[in-house]
Amino acid sequence: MSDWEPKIIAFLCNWCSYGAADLAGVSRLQYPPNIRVIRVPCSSRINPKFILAAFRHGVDGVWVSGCHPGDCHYLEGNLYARRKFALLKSQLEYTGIIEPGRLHFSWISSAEGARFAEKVGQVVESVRAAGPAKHFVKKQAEVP
Amino acid sequence: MNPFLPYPVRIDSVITETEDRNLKTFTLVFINAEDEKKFVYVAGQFAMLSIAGLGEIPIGIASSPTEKGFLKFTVNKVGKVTTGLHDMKAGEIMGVRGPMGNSYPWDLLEGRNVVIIGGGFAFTTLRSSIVYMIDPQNRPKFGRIDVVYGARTPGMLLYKDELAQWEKRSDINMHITVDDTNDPDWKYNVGFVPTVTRQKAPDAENAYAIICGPPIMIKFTLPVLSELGFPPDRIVSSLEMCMKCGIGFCGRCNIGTQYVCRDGPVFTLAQLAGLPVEY
Amino acid sequence: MHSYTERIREAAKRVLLEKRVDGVIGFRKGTVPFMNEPFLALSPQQADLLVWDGNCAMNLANYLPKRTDRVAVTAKGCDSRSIVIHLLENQIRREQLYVLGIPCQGMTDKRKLADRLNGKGILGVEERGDELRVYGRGFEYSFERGEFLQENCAVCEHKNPVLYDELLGEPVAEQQVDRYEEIRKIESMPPDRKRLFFEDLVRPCIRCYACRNACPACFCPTCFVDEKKPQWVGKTIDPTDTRTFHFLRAFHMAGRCTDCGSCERACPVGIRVRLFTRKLEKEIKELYGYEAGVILDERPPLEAFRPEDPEPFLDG
Amino acid sequence: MPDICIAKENFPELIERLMGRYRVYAPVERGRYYEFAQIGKAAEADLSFSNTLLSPKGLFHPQAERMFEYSLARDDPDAGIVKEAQKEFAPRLILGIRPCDARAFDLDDANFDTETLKDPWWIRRRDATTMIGLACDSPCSTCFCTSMGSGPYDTAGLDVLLADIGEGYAAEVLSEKGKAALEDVCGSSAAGACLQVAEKKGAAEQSIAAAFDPVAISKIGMLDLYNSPMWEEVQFACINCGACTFLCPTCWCFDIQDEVYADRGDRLRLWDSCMFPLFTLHGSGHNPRSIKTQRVRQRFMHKLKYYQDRYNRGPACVGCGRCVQACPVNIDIRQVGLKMASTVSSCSA
Repeated sequence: MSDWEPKIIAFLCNWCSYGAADLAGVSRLQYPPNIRVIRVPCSSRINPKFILAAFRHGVDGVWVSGCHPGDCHYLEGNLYARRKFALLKSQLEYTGIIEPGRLHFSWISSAEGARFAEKVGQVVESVRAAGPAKHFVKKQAEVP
Repeated sequence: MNPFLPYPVRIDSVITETEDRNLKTFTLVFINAEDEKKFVYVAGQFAMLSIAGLGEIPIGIASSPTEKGFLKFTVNKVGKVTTGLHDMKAGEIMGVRGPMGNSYPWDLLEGRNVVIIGGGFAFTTLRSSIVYMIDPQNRPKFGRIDVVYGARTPGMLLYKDELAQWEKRSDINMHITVDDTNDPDWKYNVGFVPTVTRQKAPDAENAYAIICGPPIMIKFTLPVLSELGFPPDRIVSSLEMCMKCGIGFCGRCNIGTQYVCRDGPVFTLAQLAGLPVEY
Repeated sequence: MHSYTERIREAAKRVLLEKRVDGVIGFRKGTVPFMNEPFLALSPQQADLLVWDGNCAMNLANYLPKRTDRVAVTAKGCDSRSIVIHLLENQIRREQLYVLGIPCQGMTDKRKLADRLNGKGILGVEERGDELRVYGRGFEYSFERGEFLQENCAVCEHKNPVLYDELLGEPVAEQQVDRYEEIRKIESMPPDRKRLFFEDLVRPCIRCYACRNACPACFCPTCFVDEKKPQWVGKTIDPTDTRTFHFLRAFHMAGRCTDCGSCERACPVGIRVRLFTRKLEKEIKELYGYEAGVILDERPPLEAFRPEDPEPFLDG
Repeated sequence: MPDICIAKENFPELIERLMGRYRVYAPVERGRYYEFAQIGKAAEADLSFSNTLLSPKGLFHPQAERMFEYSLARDDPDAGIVKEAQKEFAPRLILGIRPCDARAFDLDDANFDTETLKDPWWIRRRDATTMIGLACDSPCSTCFCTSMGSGPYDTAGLDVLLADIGEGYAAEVLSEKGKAALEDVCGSSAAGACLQVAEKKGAAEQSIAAAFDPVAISKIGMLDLYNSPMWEEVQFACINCGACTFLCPTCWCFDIQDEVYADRGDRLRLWDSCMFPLFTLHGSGHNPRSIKTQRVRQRFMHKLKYYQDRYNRGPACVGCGRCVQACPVNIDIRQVGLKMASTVSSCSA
């Protein structure tokens, strides 16, 4: 148990948070290595199916990061996404599919490398506190 | 014997058949020699190709029972399993389950003239049939053999080397055609299969026609065969259906009372006339 | 005979004879207690088969998408709201529709009655005003129908159709009720309890998709459960698969569900699937002040935004 | 003809003894419904049930079943080779199954147990199972077993049939398996109960209304039925869910799916339904049954016509009425059967 490290999928918007990850990298900022990045064209590309699929496959946490509202490359993508995220997070916690602390959202622009690195740390710590995901992981179908 | 359990096979070779790279021929070799002995098949039958982790697909057997030591399947890339198969390489392990279905009616075909009409990638079990019939042991059992085979372009024809060899033989009359070509070296026919069939007008006397191809080709060729004098009970076709078990258990491939996997896939036109048009 | 039955038949015959529509979608008398069958009357003669009573719960908006003809449809409050959603989502054109609005007095819940009778086989049921008479081998009871309304009807705030061409009765009184008492109870459970609660809830699921298909708002050409590349949800009855199915099914209904109760009524194993959709309904009402299918000129909430929308999903 | 009578007060003891030799499945109350489940003590079995919500077909043909398993690990020499999954087929006994449901297994044998091809899991479960049926004395209003060649006291597919005679059960032993199950039972002679059982049987049969005549359907041409305009009306209400097929004791159609979990995987067999468009969808996108009318027609034609024509052993329906009860839109097979039976044949078939 002691050597368990949280595994986190990070869906990063190509136009901002992904750039922020790059900036954090070239700025030699340190952050925990627990995230696996999936680049998406916009935070509104996130379909609830993606997040459920990630948890089903056994990740301990999911983090979605996009542009600040008002700064969307496609003008309004993240404004639509906000409503989806609000409902998605409350519904996932309401139905007990995930515990609080496993699903994170943030807005980080491509200029905010330091904030990116800091946020990774916060997400990792939060997921670490939630512990290894156990309940919504499909290991093998429970069938005869 | 569990009829759902595939025989393990190794992919011996993979050949890209067509210029669009969507058709590949896989030569498979049984890992256990005794399995090959159990896999006794006839031209016109099919098998379920099994890929662990992806699933199974029904594919017509393209090799002939006269060819020993391997099985050949030509597979079009359409769905999840076929795409996965196209990504596989020689040496990899997969599975084969079968043989399945009836076959072309070889007991009825003996002593007859045979007209084979094929289009596009539906030429696989027809290849099996041709190789079977022109085998020196079998050739005397059949009369005249005519083959009309068409594809969109020369690059879309399957088994090009073999077609060229068969063209040179005197005991089989090849009528290869393409819908269109600007290849100056193309020395065969140009035109759709129904047209070429009418031009070559194979004699219906004492003859059976075996026809496999896209629905549109079949639709326009059947009237030509009628004109030439082929009665419905001497026109034979092979159907395709979504299948899961291949042995008549899973229930999805029926046309009326008939399961295409077990009672077919080969039906005469006369048989199909008595069934719902649900294929 | 229910007073609406006569009016529906009269209106149906009239619109058919006037050639205003090609058919009338309503209900015909069912073959088992508490069931009527959705029915398309194509002639005045067939219109005489149309009936109305407390067993017309199936949401008839389900039969409208992709129609090319002109149809009349009997619509309760919830049906009419689902029709509004269809119009907003371009599933049918308003010109094709002739809505026979029915102020609804609620639908009977056969499961509640079965519980009251301890599973005794009910052979027949009769409605006389507010009275419900049920009988079977060696028993006959009379109940007040109001006690046996479907749960969604008991907390319904839109009994009267919101859209119609003709209203077939006097509007009924609307009620103000607390629709979310049970939802709040679940919200207040600790995470583990919530998980166990919903695991238990969907455990009997046999993946027959009756809930999905009974829903008028379900009309995707390819449902997410049928997608293969990639396959988002397994087809087994493993808890992870059934929970994924129910979660995503409900989520697709966010802002579009009118709480008609068809899903719950259709479920052959009695899963209370509205516990998923009602939470979404509550959130949407609280966050965006939106109620599905009530206003014709506002996009559903997930197709819209306001600059000042709250961001409760952000950390801290 | 019953062979022995077993007093109800001795029945729990009998169940306990059976549990020593078999895994015993019996109707168990689950809130509003009953289901067949393996019992851990005699008191769990509740024979006062009417029938189970789901048919017991899952005991032989589970909704999801692991057929094979395989490794996908790169360093495993057997990777990619599909192997039999280990399963248990220890003797088991189903207590209290209704005659209609037991007959359904006989009907499904025509599909799974043929001369040339045999479904290994079906066969092994059938072989391992002894079925003690319980005759029906208060059939539901939706029951129509007598019209389907079955009945509340039907013995088809059973090893023992129990009839409730008040203070006890009169047991009719129908097979060697049944004899073995009851070998150490001390009961009294059933001679005195014969008349009572016959009377109850008559009364139960009388209480079931006639539905439609499957023989009439078998005589009408397949294409006449297939092309009948009736299907347009029948299909209208259908929402294409699978409730009817999943609750049906005779519906056997299944799907085969591979599931991968990291470096290993399973090949699963899962219930499927002719009501789902995906059931017949070709890889190419073509679908021979793409519209609802075709799928609704397939279900009824398969049960009441194709099966009859193919196997000449009556319809693939036992008249349990589950589909009538569960259909969310009240499509009633009894009405559909009547319509089919009155279809005009274009030729004397």
